[in-house]
Amino acid sequence: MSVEEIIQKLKDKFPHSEIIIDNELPVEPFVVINALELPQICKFLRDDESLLFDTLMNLSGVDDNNATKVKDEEGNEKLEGRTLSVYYHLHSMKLDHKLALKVSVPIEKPEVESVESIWKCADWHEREAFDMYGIIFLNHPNLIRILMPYDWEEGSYPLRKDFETPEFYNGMKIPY
Amino acid sequence: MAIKTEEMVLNMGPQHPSTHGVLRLELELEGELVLNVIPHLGYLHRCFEKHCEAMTYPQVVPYTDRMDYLASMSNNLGYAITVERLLGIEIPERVEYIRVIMAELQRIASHMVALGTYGVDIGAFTPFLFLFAEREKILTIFEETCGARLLYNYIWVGGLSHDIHPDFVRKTKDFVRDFKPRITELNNLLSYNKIFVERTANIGILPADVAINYGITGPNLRASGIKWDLRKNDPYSIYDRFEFDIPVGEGLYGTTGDSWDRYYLRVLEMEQSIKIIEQAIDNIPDGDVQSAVPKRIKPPKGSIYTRVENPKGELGYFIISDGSLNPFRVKVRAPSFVNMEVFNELCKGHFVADIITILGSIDVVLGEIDR
Amino acid sequence: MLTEFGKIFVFIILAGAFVGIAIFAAMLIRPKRPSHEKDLIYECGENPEGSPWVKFNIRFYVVALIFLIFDVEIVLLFPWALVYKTFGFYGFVAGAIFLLVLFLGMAYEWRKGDLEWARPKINRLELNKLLEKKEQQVS
Amino acid sequence: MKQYFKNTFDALYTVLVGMRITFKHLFVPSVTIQYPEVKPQMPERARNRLFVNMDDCIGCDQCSRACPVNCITIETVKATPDDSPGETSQGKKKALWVTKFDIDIAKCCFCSLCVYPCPTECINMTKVYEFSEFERDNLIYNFATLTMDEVTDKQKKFEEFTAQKEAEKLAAAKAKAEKAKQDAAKKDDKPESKPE
Amino acid sequence: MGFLDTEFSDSNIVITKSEDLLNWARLSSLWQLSFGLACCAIEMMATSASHYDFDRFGVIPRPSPRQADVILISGTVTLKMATRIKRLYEQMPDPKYIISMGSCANCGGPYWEHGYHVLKGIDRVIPVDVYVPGCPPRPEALLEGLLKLQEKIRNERLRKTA
Amino acid sequence: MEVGLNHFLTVSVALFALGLYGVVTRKNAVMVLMGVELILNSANINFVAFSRFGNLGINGQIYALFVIILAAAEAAIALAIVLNIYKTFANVNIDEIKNLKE
Amino acid sequence: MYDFLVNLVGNNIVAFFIAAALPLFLFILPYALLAVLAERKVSAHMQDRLGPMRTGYHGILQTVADILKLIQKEDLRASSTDKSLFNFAPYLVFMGSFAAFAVLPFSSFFIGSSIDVGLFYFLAISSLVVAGILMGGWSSNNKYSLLGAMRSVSQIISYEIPTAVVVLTMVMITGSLNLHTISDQQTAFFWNWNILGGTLPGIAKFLLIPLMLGAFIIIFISTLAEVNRTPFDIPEAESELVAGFFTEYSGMRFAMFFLAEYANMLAVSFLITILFFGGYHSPLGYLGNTLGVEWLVPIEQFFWFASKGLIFVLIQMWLRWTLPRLRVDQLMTVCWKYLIPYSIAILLLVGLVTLI
Amino acid sequence: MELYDIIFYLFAAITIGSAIVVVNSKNIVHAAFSLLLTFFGVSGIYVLLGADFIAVVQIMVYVGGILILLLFGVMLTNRITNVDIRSGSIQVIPAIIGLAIFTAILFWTMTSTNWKSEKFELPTTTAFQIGDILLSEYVLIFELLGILLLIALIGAASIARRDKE
Ligand code: SF4
Ligand code: SF4
Ligand code: SF4
Repeated sequence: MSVEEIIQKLKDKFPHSEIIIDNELPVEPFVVINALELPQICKFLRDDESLLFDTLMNLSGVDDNNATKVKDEEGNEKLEGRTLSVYYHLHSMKLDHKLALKVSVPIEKPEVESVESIWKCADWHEREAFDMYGIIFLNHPNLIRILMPYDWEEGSYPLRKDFETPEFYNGMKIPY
Repeated sequence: MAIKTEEMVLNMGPQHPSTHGVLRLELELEGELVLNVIPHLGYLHRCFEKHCEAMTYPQVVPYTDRMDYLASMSNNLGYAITVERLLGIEIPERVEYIRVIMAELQRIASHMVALGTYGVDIGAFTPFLFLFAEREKILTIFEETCGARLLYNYIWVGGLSHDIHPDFVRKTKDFVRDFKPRITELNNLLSYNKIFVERTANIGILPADVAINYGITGPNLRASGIKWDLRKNDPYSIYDRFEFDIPVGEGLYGTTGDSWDRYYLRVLEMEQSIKIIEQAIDNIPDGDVQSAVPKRIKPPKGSIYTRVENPKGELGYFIISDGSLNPFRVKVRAPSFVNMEVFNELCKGHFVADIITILGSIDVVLGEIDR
Repeated sequence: MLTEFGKIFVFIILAGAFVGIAIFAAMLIRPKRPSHEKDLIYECGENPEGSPWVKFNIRFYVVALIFLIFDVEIVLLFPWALVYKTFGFYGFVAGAIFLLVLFLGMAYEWRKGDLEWARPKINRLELNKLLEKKEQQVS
Repeated sequence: MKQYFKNTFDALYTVLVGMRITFKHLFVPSVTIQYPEVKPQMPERARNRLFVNMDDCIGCDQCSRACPVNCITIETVKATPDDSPGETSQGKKKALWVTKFDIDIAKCCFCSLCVYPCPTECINMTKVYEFSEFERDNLIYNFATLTMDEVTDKQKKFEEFTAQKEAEKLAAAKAKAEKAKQDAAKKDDKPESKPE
Repeated sequence: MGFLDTEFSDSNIVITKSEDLLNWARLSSLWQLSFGLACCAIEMMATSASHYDFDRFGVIPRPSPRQADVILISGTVTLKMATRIKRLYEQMPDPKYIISMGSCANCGGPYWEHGYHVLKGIDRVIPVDVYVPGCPPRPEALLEGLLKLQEKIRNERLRKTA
Repeated sequence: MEVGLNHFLTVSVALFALGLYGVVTRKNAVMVLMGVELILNSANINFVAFSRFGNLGINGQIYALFVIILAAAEAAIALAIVLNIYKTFANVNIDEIKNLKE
Repeated sequence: MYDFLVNLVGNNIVAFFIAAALPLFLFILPYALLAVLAERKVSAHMQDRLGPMRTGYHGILQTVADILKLIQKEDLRASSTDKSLFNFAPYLVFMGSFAAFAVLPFSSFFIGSSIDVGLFYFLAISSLVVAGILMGGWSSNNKYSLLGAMRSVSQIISYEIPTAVVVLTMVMITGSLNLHTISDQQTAFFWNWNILGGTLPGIAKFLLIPLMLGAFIIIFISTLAEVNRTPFDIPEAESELVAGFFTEYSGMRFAMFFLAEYANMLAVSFLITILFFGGYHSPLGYLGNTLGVEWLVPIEQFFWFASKGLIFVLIQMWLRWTLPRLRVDQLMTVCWKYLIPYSIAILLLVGLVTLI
Repeated sequence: MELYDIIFYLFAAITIGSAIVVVNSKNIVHAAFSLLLTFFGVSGIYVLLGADFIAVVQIMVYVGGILILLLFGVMLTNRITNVDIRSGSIQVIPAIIGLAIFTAILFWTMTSTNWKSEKFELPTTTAFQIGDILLSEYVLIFELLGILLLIALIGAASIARRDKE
């Protein structure tokens, strides 16, 4: 099934949700959906007879770094609207079609529903996204750091674009 | 059990002879029985993705080498294909052929290490050295062509760093010829050995449905009986021109999807790789390998997810480009990372010794898990 | 005069002395540079969690138990094996019966599964159940 | 029961097969290269320690920019025309004094990305692989041929030169200005003179 | 107080000879802590495999640090790993040696600039005896490093250096 | 004084006394078992000593052999029981088990 | 030789101390040094490599260097170990393995002690090793050590049963427990060896041959397990338990364990030699006898004994570098479900055959 | 003093000394390991008494079997890390008094009895004798012992296994 058909199907199934196909980018279209409806849609994607997305190929967090300068009432410049996104690449082994999903959440409250219960392999991917971007996956059974040390500085997420390497870790100098 | 044995927490690794690097496993034991395995990762986290964001596109290639350092060529290939698709460029035939041969040789080399270290895990040291001696031949071939033994930086975006060495074809043919009897020897020495079979058959059975749900790919998935190989099912490069089989696990000595199947599947895959090499080696067309290498790689804005069949499984690159010289985001779907997730599930209820067996049969590379 | 056992005793003493001397010699040469970390137990470079001195698998105990009984029976069989020929067939039967009793014990253990190391099969069902439960939570 | 005997047989048989193989290998000549005595032949494309032929280097900084690791540090001083650094072997004219050309081999990842862009093919990878050191600082290789004095000298010269140039420029500018003024004056004059 | 801990103010022939003997023993039986970190570890394995054969130099891998003499830091040392390496090193009995193998162990290698999780050189944690450059160093380069280390051990003296 | 029967008997008595002391005073059931083993050993010394010095002859050694075998069987059973006690009370201290029984 | 020494020294106890020290210093230690080297060389050549090459000619001094180095190593003992037991364990292990040599007849001329229960003693004394291993493993306060010790102990004691049963079989054939007597029974040529039915008359001899072959295989396997060699080296399985029960030992104490391991290998090889392969007897008759040179015979005997024993040591090494290792439960299965039933069956059959 | 005497005193000292450790040691594992020495010493005494077979049986069964079993039992029932391992003693004083009296009586009996103490010459090896008697006079006991051991095996194993069902 092509992406358009899948979208149509999704739209039929979830009439009230915002499901946008984003193919303004030239190479690969993906579907933007709402972060909070993710599990339902994913479950539908996995279980529907004509979709059967049985594997999650990849899940990646992205720091969109798309803040725009806004002036508030007092005239101070503020950066706003920066989002973190999560991309899901799904694949159906039985029907051999693919789909990419994207959800975006504001950086102030980066909360996404976990899909760990739908595709088991999301577990570590989500932990990694949490570790690297600080995206919080709700209902994840064990959302702790995975690659970085457990005692790494709280709130310091290395793959965010504004990350700065701390000077010391456990008494060891980090920068060269 | 008459007396409830107390639970004991045993650390395996990061320095442990058989955790294949710096994996740390925290075992919850009840006597010798494993209740739970908690893998702790990140002991080799080298910030690959951060580096990508600071590099230009060609500069990323050496770093991809260092992910799955046992299969650098395949990593290069995956990255090159991804960026090429992002750029939308055509690759000369010759390059494609050489790439396929290289990737298949690399697959053999990688499987050799997997099988050899697996032997060591089970306690047989000799096969390991035999396989390493064979592997050395592949490395010599690679070295002659691109100058490095392990981390090649050979497959570039749009081409190759060097043309093949004049001796390449002959040496590869020699290798292929000599290697076949060695496979038989390996089988006799290790694969069919009763002790080995007893150690591995029916250990760590991975049923097909669980495998799919966990996103397992590569030999581990095929060992569970699913005929799924990206080279056939989602062909990239020129794999659709070659004739080869996808071996699947059959549970010859135990249940389908057990450790022995995973082990033996790699042996079979080596045979298939040889088949591909044999078909490709004589048909390398002439041409210039660097004709399509762009001077300045500046892909358009966009994102792409491309996957290739690495020796360990499906290697995916997800690249977002913002139209500048540096990638905006590179995310690697490392096969070992995903394959490792099912580990705990496989280990439950086995003995301590089986943990090693299972870990070895999954064949993980820490550089890829931690990146 | 040394008896034959005396000689064995000499051997044992000598072995002990050899170890003692070797370790003593090493003491004269080796350096001693204690540090805090050297005082720690090795556990792959991690902090040891909990003590190893916990109760271990009872299997080992059962093995020792069966061994003890067998050991004793073999002890009894040694004198028998030395002399049964002088008693002819009768002697053999006496030993054979004893052996059969031994074998009976073993057969019993075998049947009862005391010779196995219990290994629960990997519970696939449980895994699936787990998955299902998770799904229900989601929906 | 049958299985029982089969197991016994299998075990013994496969063990014997394995033993035969290892026994055969006992008489296979070993493949070992006895390293310090016998040194393996490096392939011609071997990628080991970097070498820079400073005679050819024009200090274009291409290699440094291509390096993903940033382990090449190049500092250059523009040559003054009277003190030209000469030509490369291919006859390219050098315009820069390379005052510093350090490669930190300890950081290098031997990817050889620096070799390709070099316009004069003066940086290349050699076959030398034995260069371990007791001190890490010894692994920073300085290729620049100039001594400290020369460097300062060149810098001074360049500064002088620039200063001179500046001065010249200034002078020129001044002259120009003057000239312009004069011209203007002339212009001014001209109409004056024109009627003459 | 063992012989190796004493510092002789002057050296006589007995001391020098026994020093030489002990040094010879130490240098020709360097047991290595079997321990691999990253890509360099593969080359280390290749070094112990048939083609290069570490065993020729008397190097055999020992899994326990208690029985090891030399620790080969073969690969990238991350911050998470550094403390463990330090502990492993400390748990080895004296006299002990370290070979730092590969760019990463020397100074962070290709990761020195952006590697927020990479220790820039193992010498920040433990004292290194020999630095073997390369990425990865060829097995021969590693062997050469080993020879260098042997050289160093051969020249070790108990005598107090003025 | 040449070493004779009495010397061996003295050792045996001492061992017996120590074994008894262990049985009486130790709290831990396994320790009690060790005391019992000591007592059995002391008895064995007696048997063997008498077989040497008395008129027991080779019979004395046979008895000793039987005692050893019985000791083995006893140890096996007793330890099994101790394990069972432990299983039920999570304790092998005899006095505490007495309390637990009610 | 013993008498000679008595004459020389004048006191028989001192003489025997020397006589006992002789095998230790003239045979066991050089053997252990050579065996370790041989192990490395054999394994190397099996794996197409060379093994130690750089200490002495083709590395013959390698083990000497190893020992000299181990002497220099610091003796580490973590503070939470049980100090006294930790220190005592190497003594026990080494004593146990060395004491076994006391009853082995190296030649008709040199026998440490020819006690009449020699064979039985040989089996019994290994329990000292067991206790030592348990002691070392437990006192180390290390999980790997303890697990390794547990496994090791249960493995050794389990495999003691098939060993003992086969030994029992041999006792039935030879009617003696004295190793010296057993060796002497198999005198003259190799068809008198027990593996070929011994000196039994007529048809019984031929009936015995297959049984003896079976018995030999069983005892070889079980002694292999008793000395913790591959495929039964799970107690020190590197890939699981780091180094087994001596994980925490360093320096000279570790060397003692190491030495004991190789001494054990040799001891069981000798046992097999004596039981099945004629002990110190030459398979082909003696040069000394034919030449009429009396003093040559014992030397020849010693040579045959040592070489037969070393052949088995070599086979043990050969196996080690060929086979993977078993798992702990399989180990028990092999012992209890295969070796013991087979050995008991052989015992009964032999009993019947000898009565013919 | 003859060598025989010295060795006797040595073994007697080993035996009794280690037995004292066994009954007094606070650490149960230490106690068990001292038991090893006791058994060893007793075995030496057997040798001095000319019972070589029994001596070896002593080592084989006690050291190789019972001791290991005891140790396993100890390790199975004790949390050795905490104070539990230090198994205390009870009623020490009354026990000592009672025992002293008891021992005195025993000792008195022993010394006052006029044992018929001639040295009974034993053959150099006792194993044959034991075998002979075992198969003639005691053959019934021999078989009974087999059955006893069978019962012990079954009993012990099933007790140890009990709650598996
Ligand atoms: S080889 Fe690579 S890392 Fe080394 S200097 Fe050249 S570009 Fe930089
Ligand atoms: S690229 Fe070549 S010429 Fe340019 S600075 Fe580098 S070495 Fe010199
Ligand atoms: S130095 Fe190079 S080869 Fe070695 S670990 Fe680092 S990146 Fe890998």
